[in-house]
Amino acid sequence: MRRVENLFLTFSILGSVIVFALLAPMAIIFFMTNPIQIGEALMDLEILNALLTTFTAAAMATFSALIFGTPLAYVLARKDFALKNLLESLMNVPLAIPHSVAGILVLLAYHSRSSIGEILSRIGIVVEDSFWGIVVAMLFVSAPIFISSARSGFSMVDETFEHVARTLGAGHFKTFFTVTLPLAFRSIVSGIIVTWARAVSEVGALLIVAPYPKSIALLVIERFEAFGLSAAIPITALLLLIGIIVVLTLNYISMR
Amino acid sequence: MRRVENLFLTFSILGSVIVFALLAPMAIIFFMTNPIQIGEALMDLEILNALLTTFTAAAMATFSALIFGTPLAYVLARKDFALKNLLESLMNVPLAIPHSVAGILVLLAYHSRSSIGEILSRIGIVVEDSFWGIVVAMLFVSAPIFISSARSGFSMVDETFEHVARTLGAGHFKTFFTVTLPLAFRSIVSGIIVTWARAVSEVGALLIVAPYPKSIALLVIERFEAFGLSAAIPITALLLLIGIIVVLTLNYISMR
Amino acid sequence: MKTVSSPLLVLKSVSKSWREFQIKDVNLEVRRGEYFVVMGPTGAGKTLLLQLIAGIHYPDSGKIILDDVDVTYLPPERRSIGYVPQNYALFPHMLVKDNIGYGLKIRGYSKNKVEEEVQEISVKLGINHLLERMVSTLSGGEQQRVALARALIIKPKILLLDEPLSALDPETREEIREYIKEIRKILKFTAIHVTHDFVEAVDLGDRMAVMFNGEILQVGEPIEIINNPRNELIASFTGAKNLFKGKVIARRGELAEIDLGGVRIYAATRKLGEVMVAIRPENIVILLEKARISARNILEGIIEEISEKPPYISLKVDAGLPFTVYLTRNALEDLNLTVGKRVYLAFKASAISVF
Amino acid sequence: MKTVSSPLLVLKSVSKSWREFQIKDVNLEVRRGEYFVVMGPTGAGKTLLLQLIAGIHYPDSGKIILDDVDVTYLPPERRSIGYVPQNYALFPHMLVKDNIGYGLKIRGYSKNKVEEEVQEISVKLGINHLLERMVSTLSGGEQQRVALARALIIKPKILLLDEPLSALDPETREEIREYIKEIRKILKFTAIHVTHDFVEAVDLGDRMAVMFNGEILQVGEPIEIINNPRNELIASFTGAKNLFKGKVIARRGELAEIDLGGVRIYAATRKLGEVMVAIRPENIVILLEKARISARNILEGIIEEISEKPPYISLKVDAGLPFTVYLTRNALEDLNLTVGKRVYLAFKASAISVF
Repeated sequence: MRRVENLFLTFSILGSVIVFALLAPMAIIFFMTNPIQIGEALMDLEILNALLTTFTAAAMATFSALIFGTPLAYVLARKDFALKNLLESLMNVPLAIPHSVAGILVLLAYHSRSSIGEILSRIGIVVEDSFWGIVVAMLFVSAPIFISSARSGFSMVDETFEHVARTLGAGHFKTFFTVTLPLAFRSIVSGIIVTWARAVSEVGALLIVAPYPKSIALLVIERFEAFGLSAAIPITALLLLIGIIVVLTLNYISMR
Repeated sequence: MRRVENLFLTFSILGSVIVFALLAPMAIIFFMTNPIQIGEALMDLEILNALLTTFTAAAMATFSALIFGTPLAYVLARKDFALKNLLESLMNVPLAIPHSVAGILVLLAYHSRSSIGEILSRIGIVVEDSFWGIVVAMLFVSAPIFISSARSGFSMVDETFEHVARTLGAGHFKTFFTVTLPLAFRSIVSGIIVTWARAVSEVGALLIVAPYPKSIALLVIERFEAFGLSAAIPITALLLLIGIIVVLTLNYISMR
Repeated sequence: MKTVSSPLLVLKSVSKSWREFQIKDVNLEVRRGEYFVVMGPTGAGKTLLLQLIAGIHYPDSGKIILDDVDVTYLPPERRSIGYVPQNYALFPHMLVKDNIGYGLKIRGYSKNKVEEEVQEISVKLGINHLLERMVSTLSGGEQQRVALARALIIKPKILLLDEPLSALDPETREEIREYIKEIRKILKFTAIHVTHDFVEAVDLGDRMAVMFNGEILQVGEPIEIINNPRNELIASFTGAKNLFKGKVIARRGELAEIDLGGVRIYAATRKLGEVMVAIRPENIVILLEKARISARNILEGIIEEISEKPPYISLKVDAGLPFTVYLTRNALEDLNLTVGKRVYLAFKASAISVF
Repeated sequence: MKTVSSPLLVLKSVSKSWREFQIKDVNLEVRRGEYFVVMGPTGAGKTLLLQLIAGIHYPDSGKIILDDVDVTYLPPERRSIGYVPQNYALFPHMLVKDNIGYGLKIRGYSKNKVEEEVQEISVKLGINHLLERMVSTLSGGEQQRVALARALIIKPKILLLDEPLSALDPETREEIREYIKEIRKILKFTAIHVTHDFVEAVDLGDRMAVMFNGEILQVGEPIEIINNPRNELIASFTGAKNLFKGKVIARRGELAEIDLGGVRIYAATRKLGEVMVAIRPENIVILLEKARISARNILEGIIEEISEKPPYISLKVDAGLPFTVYLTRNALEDLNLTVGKRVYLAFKASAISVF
């Protein structure tokens, strides 16, 4: 007779508590709504506008992280310099503070009468209650994620590939774009997805920096406060679906 | 004459844009406040209460994640079963949805008139506007982080250690506690810290599930909305300091 | 009476498939006090076999009897087995002494008692200078000794060694092989030793089993298997190595006189006591008459068999012991060698491997 | 005139320290068309030396002149150097053909032109059947060939090979060694080949340098270095291996007659053309008179030197070529061997390594 493995049995029972706690809320919502309601939510102009605002702002924040974070990540992966470690740690601080605190920090640094904000406003970027405010707040809380992901991606690319490419006549830039970047591609792509999802998920910093224009996360709160729990269900189900798609896409990328 | 490495120069300049964007807001706040103001913030009874509430709730959420998530992580690391991959993906969904949506999901599943909430209320756990609500909301958004960290920690422990311990007479549980857990200790500890920090940082879900009792992240918003930006500065500086300590502690753990 | 003479370990048609490894219908008996070697190539399922005996995996079918008890589905902690895996798996979060004492501490021995026994076995195994060391500071050979101490302190019914020498450099390998022989004399344990190296099998094994593809193909004393390999596969794996067991009986400077059971040879070695001797078939010269030659060993023998061993010709020569010699066809024809012919085998004392 | 006869590559007191590796005041000249081997143990700084020549690192001091141009601080892409690192570093995100064509594509060649040249070099190097393959599906030997093609297609001034054979199994190693000789005949490139293996140095090198601890200790033809090692360190590394270069001049079945420059020996090999021959000093027997013996090779010679080589005695015997023989002291005394004595060296055709 085969012995039951007590430990795995006990641990599975214990573990299923947290599995249940995490998955039950997601399962329940799909029993409380239906595809028609979700479809209707998609026809709601206010929802559509908020979605558009959020996704565009998140995309711009992610794009900024990509444009400036990728070179930074490469330098961090390839060069050693004094206090590099401290610098990397400090750049992760936005992930370790309350999101409302992140909002205060962003507003304080970038509002239109601050020294930086004044310069920004000259090129038309004002953060208070503006689309740009959403972008900057999202960037602050999500860029560290992108930088970590890209950096670890670059670290995994053997430098020898770059050495060979250069002896073959490719300059440093050409080598980066034809060899290094393609080899770190997967990490960059999953970095982009996670960063975008983190930007979309933000509430606290947006409440401080730019409650208007209405982003989707804030619209959920508004609907909930104005019309109660049931009014928020279709939009919640819609956003949950998007979240599930994001997570499964990431899983697919890491599996390949 | 040594050639300047153009690429690293260009990339450092590009990268410094995002370094500046992330670090400037943190630096600026320390110019706008001083240790006395931060000290005064710590004497503010409302702030102290909110800090106490938040830290305790975050600790309880983290503790729950530890108690139930550790066994789960071990099972995930050691056993293969159908749809394991899907399960692991779905458990990360709370990280990929707007925090307000997470709040709606939690409230919907656990409010006192829901089927689960009714059972919980019999043992005294009501989530609406209660300390327990804060704990549950924090657990929902932070537990996935702990589970991932612990799971990767367990995966890195060679099973052979466990095999040897068992031939030496240790039962499966004793083996887990004397061999496996100590060897995964570092991952567990950094998991605890990151999970706790994530719990403290939450705003969106708390706004939905339990705006009262006042947690520190919401107090920041309240102060900001009631008295303006400057009123929020000392408390922001205080929380930023805590965030910096958390990040440096993590760095220290991973360096050892 | 029956209990004492019954085999310590019996495997009855044990089968198991796990990942890419397989054990197919294995029947095996290991006697009390015996050093039993299981030899086979990588992937033969040797490690899986040990893990079945240890209880780390359970067989799909068949029975495992240890000390007259059916342990087939008993968990490892209830079998009393010493297991030394290939990488030793010393616990990196414990000092050497805590590694060695782990099995006793888990049994609830008092701290003093554990310390005492750790001290005792460490002295016996010559590792008491290592007790306060961190595991990460040990060399490969030291790790191996500590792993042995940790497994032996619980006085296991049987000690399982998974390729114990493969992770070591050649010198340490030889040292640990001698070491195992030494501690066996002191502690008199029963062991199963898994390896892909025929030399280990011959040197250490009282008996051995040859394993291919999850099946046991032949069991017997090493010398038996060399002389009568059951099939070509086994023969090719054991190789024609002129491998003999012997004893150093006298020395003349660098030269040792070794008795191979009747036949005496000279080899350049500083070893004493029981040794293994190997002479490669390419390094034996055949003479038709005794000549003034620098080769220290000249044995008279009779050609028993001549066969093809491309690109060479292989001779079997009975010179008290069965020797294999490789020649070119050319040499064969030149010297007119035929079965039954009396010849002299000459080989240099310096061309003999002694271990 | 001067340009043509000047060395292709000159290193002038080049020093560099990088991580745990060092290059100390290295002076070196590599001639046009030459196959130059740098031999030294692991950690000698051989890879760093190649990387300085390739421009991957810049020296702390000293000069590097390539084809009469000071390239000391020129970036790698402006040196025209072919670099084959130890792990080959084939780009895993490109097909074999795109790997080979990379250097031309980067130079802005048209797609057709690139394809044409890739085809041409692949045919020459015998790898055109691999062109559509994924890099990850190639064997070690195939990877090596592709890496060579990728480096050679740009017609580099010099080809740098970093331990090109060390990652391969022994058989493939020999195959690739022959392959390098072949393609050298076709493409006539200049090369620096870094290795820790003396056999490679002797087999492939027109000239060689011996490197220890970042310093070049001796430069010269391999045979020169064997016969006159500048110090004990070099001597110990080159070893007394009775290593000779030769040519197969006739065959008798499995037996090849090899001319080692005057001295002819027989060896069991199927090789043709230029070969390397090694006879281990332990495998040579000394006879005082010619006897009827199975050893195919009996060379007459005179003992030139007798020295201690614990645990043996080492004889240097001039038998047309300098042979080293190891004996036991016992044999030495028995046969009454002294310097100047005429002896016969006997060794079996089957005991010779030919490669």
